[in-house]
Amino acid sequence: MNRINQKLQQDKKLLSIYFTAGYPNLNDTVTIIQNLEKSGVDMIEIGLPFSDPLADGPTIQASSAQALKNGMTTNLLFEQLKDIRKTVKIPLLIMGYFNPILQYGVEAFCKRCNEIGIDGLIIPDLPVDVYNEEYKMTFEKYGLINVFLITPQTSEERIRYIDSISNGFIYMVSSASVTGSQTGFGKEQTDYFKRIADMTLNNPQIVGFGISNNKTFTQATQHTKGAIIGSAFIKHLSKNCVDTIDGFVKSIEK
Amino acid sequence: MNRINQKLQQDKKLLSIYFTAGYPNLNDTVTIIQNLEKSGVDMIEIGLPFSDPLADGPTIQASSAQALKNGMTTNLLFEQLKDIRKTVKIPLLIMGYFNPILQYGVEAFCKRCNEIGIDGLIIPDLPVDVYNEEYKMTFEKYGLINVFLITPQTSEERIRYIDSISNGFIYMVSSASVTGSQTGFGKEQTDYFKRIADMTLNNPQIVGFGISNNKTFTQATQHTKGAIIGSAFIKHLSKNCVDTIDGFVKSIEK
Amino acid sequence: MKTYNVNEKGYYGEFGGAYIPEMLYPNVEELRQNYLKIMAEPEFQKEFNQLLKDYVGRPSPLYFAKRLSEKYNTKIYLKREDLNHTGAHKINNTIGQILMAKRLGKHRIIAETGAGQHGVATATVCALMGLECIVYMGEIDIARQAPNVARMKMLGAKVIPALSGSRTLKDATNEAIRDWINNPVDTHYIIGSVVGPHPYPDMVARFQSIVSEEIQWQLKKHEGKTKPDYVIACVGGGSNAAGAYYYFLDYDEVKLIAVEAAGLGIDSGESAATSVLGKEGIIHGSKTLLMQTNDGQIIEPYSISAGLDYPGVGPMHAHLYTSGRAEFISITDSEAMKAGLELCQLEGIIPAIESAHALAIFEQKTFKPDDIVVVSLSGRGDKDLETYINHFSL
Amino acid sequence: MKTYNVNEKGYYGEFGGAYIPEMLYPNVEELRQNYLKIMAEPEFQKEFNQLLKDYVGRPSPLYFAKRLSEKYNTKIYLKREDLNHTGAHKINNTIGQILMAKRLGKHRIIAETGAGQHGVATATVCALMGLECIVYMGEIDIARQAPNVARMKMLGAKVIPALSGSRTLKDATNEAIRDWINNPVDTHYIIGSVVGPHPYPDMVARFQSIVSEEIQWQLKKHEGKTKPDYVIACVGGGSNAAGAYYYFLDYDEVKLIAVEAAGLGIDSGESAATSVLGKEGIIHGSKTLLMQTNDGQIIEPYSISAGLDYPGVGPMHAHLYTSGRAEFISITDSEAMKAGLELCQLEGIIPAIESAHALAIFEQKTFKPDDIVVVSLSGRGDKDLETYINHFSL
Ligand SMILES: Cc1ncc(COP(=O)(O)O)c(C=O)c1O
Ligand SMILES: Cc1ncc(COP(=O)(O)O)c(C=O)c1O
Repeated sequence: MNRINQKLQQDKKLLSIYFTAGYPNLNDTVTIIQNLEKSGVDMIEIGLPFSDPLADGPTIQASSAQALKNGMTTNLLFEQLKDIRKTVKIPLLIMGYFNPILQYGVEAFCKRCNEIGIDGLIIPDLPVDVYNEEYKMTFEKYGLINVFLITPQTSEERIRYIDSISNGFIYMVSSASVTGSQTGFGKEQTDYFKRIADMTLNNPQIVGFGISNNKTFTQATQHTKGAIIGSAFIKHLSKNCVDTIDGFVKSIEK
Repeated sequence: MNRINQKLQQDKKLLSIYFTAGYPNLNDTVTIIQNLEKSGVDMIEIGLPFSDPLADGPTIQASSAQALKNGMTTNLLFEQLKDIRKTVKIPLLIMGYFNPILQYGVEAFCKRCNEIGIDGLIIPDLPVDVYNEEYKMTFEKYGLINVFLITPQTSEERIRYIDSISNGFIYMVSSASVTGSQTGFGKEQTDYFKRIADMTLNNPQIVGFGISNNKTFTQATQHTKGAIIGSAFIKHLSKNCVDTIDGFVKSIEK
Repeated sequence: MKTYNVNEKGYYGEFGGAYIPEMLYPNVEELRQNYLKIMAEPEFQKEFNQLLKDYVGRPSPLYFAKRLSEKYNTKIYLKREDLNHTGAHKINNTIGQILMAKRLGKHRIIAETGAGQHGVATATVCALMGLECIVYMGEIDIARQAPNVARMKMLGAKVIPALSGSRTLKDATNEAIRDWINNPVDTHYIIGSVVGPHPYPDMVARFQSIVSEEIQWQLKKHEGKTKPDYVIACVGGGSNAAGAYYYFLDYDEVKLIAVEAAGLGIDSGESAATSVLGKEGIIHGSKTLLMQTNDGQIIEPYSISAGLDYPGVGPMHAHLYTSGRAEFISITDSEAMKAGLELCQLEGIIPAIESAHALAIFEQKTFKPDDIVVVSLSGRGDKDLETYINHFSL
Repeated sequence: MKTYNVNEKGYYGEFGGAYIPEMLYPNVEELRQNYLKIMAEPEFQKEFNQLLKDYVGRPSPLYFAKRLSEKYNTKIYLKREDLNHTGAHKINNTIGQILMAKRLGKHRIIAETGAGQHGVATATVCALMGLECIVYMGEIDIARQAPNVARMKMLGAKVIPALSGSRTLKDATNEAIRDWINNPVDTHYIIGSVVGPHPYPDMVARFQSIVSEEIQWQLKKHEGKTKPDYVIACVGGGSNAAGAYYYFLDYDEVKLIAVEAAGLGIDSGESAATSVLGKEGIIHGSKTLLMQTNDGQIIEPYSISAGLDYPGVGPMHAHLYTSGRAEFISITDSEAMKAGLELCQLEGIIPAIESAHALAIFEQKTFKPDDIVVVSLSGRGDKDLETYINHFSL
């Protein structure tokens, strides 16, 4: 059973952390992953940087640009990760835009992920139907879970459809917005979390976008299985060294 | 008999000088006229300054602008000239654009000229036909000679027509150009002077535009009755005081 | 029958004529004797109309301005001369005159310009015909209409600054006339408005008359009738107004409104409202109304709009004013700027500041809900962007 | 039968589709389901055509460029989109999309812009309809197309600089997409070219197809036939080309030439010649050809022309390229500038630098004397004056 599915069965609210590979320094990738696991994080999304991350806000954009400037490439990331499973046990996902994956070759990319021990992919600009028709078999062949997004605007019908073709969790975008653009959750969002929860989907939901501290984490996970922190963590890294990751994670889960 | 006609009967080449009233100083008018007469000039054209002298080149334009700035007005000019005939005997003409005369009132203007002892008018933008139909009687009533211009482009037919309604001299523009824009006469001009001379008109011709020194004066008057100096004299005044007029005039007639 | 058109002698009532120095006589006379004959030639007509259509982009639309009409509770149509090639009505005239010049055998073209629109329109037709082009433009106008100066250069014209007087349109015209005096044989002077000696005012009005010719059939399509209740146009020299009025002149039921530039205000001493402040006189070869001192010196005008910054008005308009055929209204700089911005934001059209003067009428005068009001949108405001942006601190 | 048009799934051959984040799905899907239906409504057709005629000034002339034709010894017709209101073909699309947006109940409009022409065209239609308008524009483009920035401000639009990446069109597009993600309910995104996720490329091409629709009957009048031998257009995203090609796509006897910006030269590393330098990939929601590293990172393009400074090309054009239906030619900055100046001085028309790329073809390729060559003169050069003046030190 895929590490993601195992993790999802645990009876706890999951904390997942996103970071951009190659940021702040080109070779921080493994250290960050290890430190995150040590601090008790449940799951990690390794961002494959892209030149034009159109679903991301300024923080992740800037970290991606810096990572590329530092020299990050798809090959290098795989190289850095090749021994990761010798030390790290928690589920690892790669989150990236479709074009770099397409250029690498979707099958080659999936194969390499499988070899390394990556558990899933999040590709925001790979549409559900294209995945379903063209790439589902490849993903499954290499044991990769593909994670789809839903937003407050996604229709109930479409949510059920997405649920039907998901086999891990659903990435629930807290509010329709690019990453990093929320400062807290209001009634609208919590109603939305509850509405989805009440749909009793097959796949658990993990909330992303706008989680930055213990308060928003608690709100986000009241009706869901977990939450993902991205921009807030990148911001932390931009001001503090990788040794302080533990403090950051503890401040969320306190 | 009008002083102009008397002067034209003299058996000599006539030197006529144009100056702008009110330039260089507002009250130079009378002194300039007196000095010109003393120096042996035959005829004087007193320029009534106009804000928009469109047939004049930069030198006369600038002198007109300065004269207006100094405070010259039609009334003031008449005031300055009121006793001129007590000291000055040579023909005096006023040269000015039509609009200031129109505003003064053409009849009032002619009357005032007559009272003062002005002998003629040169109004470059009063067309021949308008003069003929509307103002001829008034001019004649006040004993004023109106002087018309011809240019190298004026047709023979029109020259004969202009000759027929002239009663003093014809102002022969040396070449089609605004004042002050020639630097010497070539074959084209002398051919033109000769061509007109060969027409044996009723009215003698006096050449204007482009006469600046003894050489051009001599060329211009070879086939004509005389010549008018304007810009060159203004230029002289702009650099020298009114006491030096004698020297300027002598340099032309030497 | 009363007529507001020119008579054979070149006069509109008591205004007009050709008060020119003898040096200009051969050129002006040649034009006078030939212009009507040439314009009537089928070959000329064909070439003129073809260029207006394929090159200028005529007919210019008669656009019903819905939101502006709603705001002022009347029916406002804009005659879109701003859509012409080069951005103003001026090109109608320069196309006509360049064809005229060619038939008269001229190969050197001069022009004066204020806003630069006429200069650009002249440079344009000279490029089109491969003729040399010299444009005189006041030093002040060169500064405030920089885009048009750049356009003239691109088109291969030589732009010569007029440095005398107020260094605006009047002085550029003086310089152009001086050039013509100096070049009497091979040069045609393309005057940019219904000013200057006869036959210019009539010739330019005829070339611009296409504007009201089109208004008639366009209005017929929109409203089922050929005649509006009002025709409104700004007046610098008066060419866009002449074009917009032309076929309505003899129909008193079509009310004509001429809008002049009041600058900082009629009584401020900084204005270009010729009809109110002017008296009969001679300017640039024509007897007309002009702003002048008691002594007959021409007063330096002022308007924020380079195209209206002129101390005279064409003789047709002087006659329309004294005869009462047209109503003359003055609009200040700031009223015009406000109206210009309003058109941008209600209709998505940036008008020339000249044209904005015409639009400002709606804050001054109330029209009936079913009045059909045609406004001559004489030009677009691309040349005026800097002035607008600075004025409103955008 | 071969077709070069879109299929039901939103693909041109293998290019196109809608590679969008889920956040955009509801909006894009709403559009996809409705655009053809809405466009087919008689009421929509009527309003669209009326505005194209009375507001935009269509039909734009098909002008036989006599002197240019003489110089290159062939028959050159210019399709005069430069005469449209706001000065380029872009307005055809924004008129269509604003009517679409209104019918979809949107009241906030966003757009990206490169040259600023699409931004101005969007700001214009928003003013016309009284809708809020936000335009994203690269910081570099804000500097090099200043007149258009001023125009957008006059029209009441908010211009937001894109500060990331190359700070040009690509980045402005990213920002616009981010805005749309953030405002999924009340906002319509008016894309300015035949790029983006399906149905945008097809919708924009349909709105621009008026260009070739007119060319057909206009050419019939001029030459007695509806089909030219060549249609030439510059390609940034490809909308003016799409419009000019549209009705000729399925007629192989009409040869299509697409002109891309070679910048400082194809091999200089400073270029925007997508078809030559690009590989299949995903940009802005569409699978197409784009300039990218081996790693799939998008390369920052370069062209002197802000409207061609884009690393991708619409999926229709990617297909026209790979299928060989259109010939693709690259033109450098300096070739384009020279062709632009030549048009000024031979025909009195100042072209946009984008359009000047299309005109530069005549120095590259020889046509037969009786070939009928239609060039899409996609816009006027008023926005580019400073660039021209500096380039030629005029
Ligand atoms: C757009 C525009 N409107 C009006 C005018 C004023 O000229 P006229 O009164 O001859 O129409 C100008 C002059 O440059 C102009 O550019
Ligand atoms: C005048 C002009 N032509 C061409 C283009 C390029 O766009 P497209 O390739 O979509 O026609 C632009 C873009 O701004 C433009 O302004």
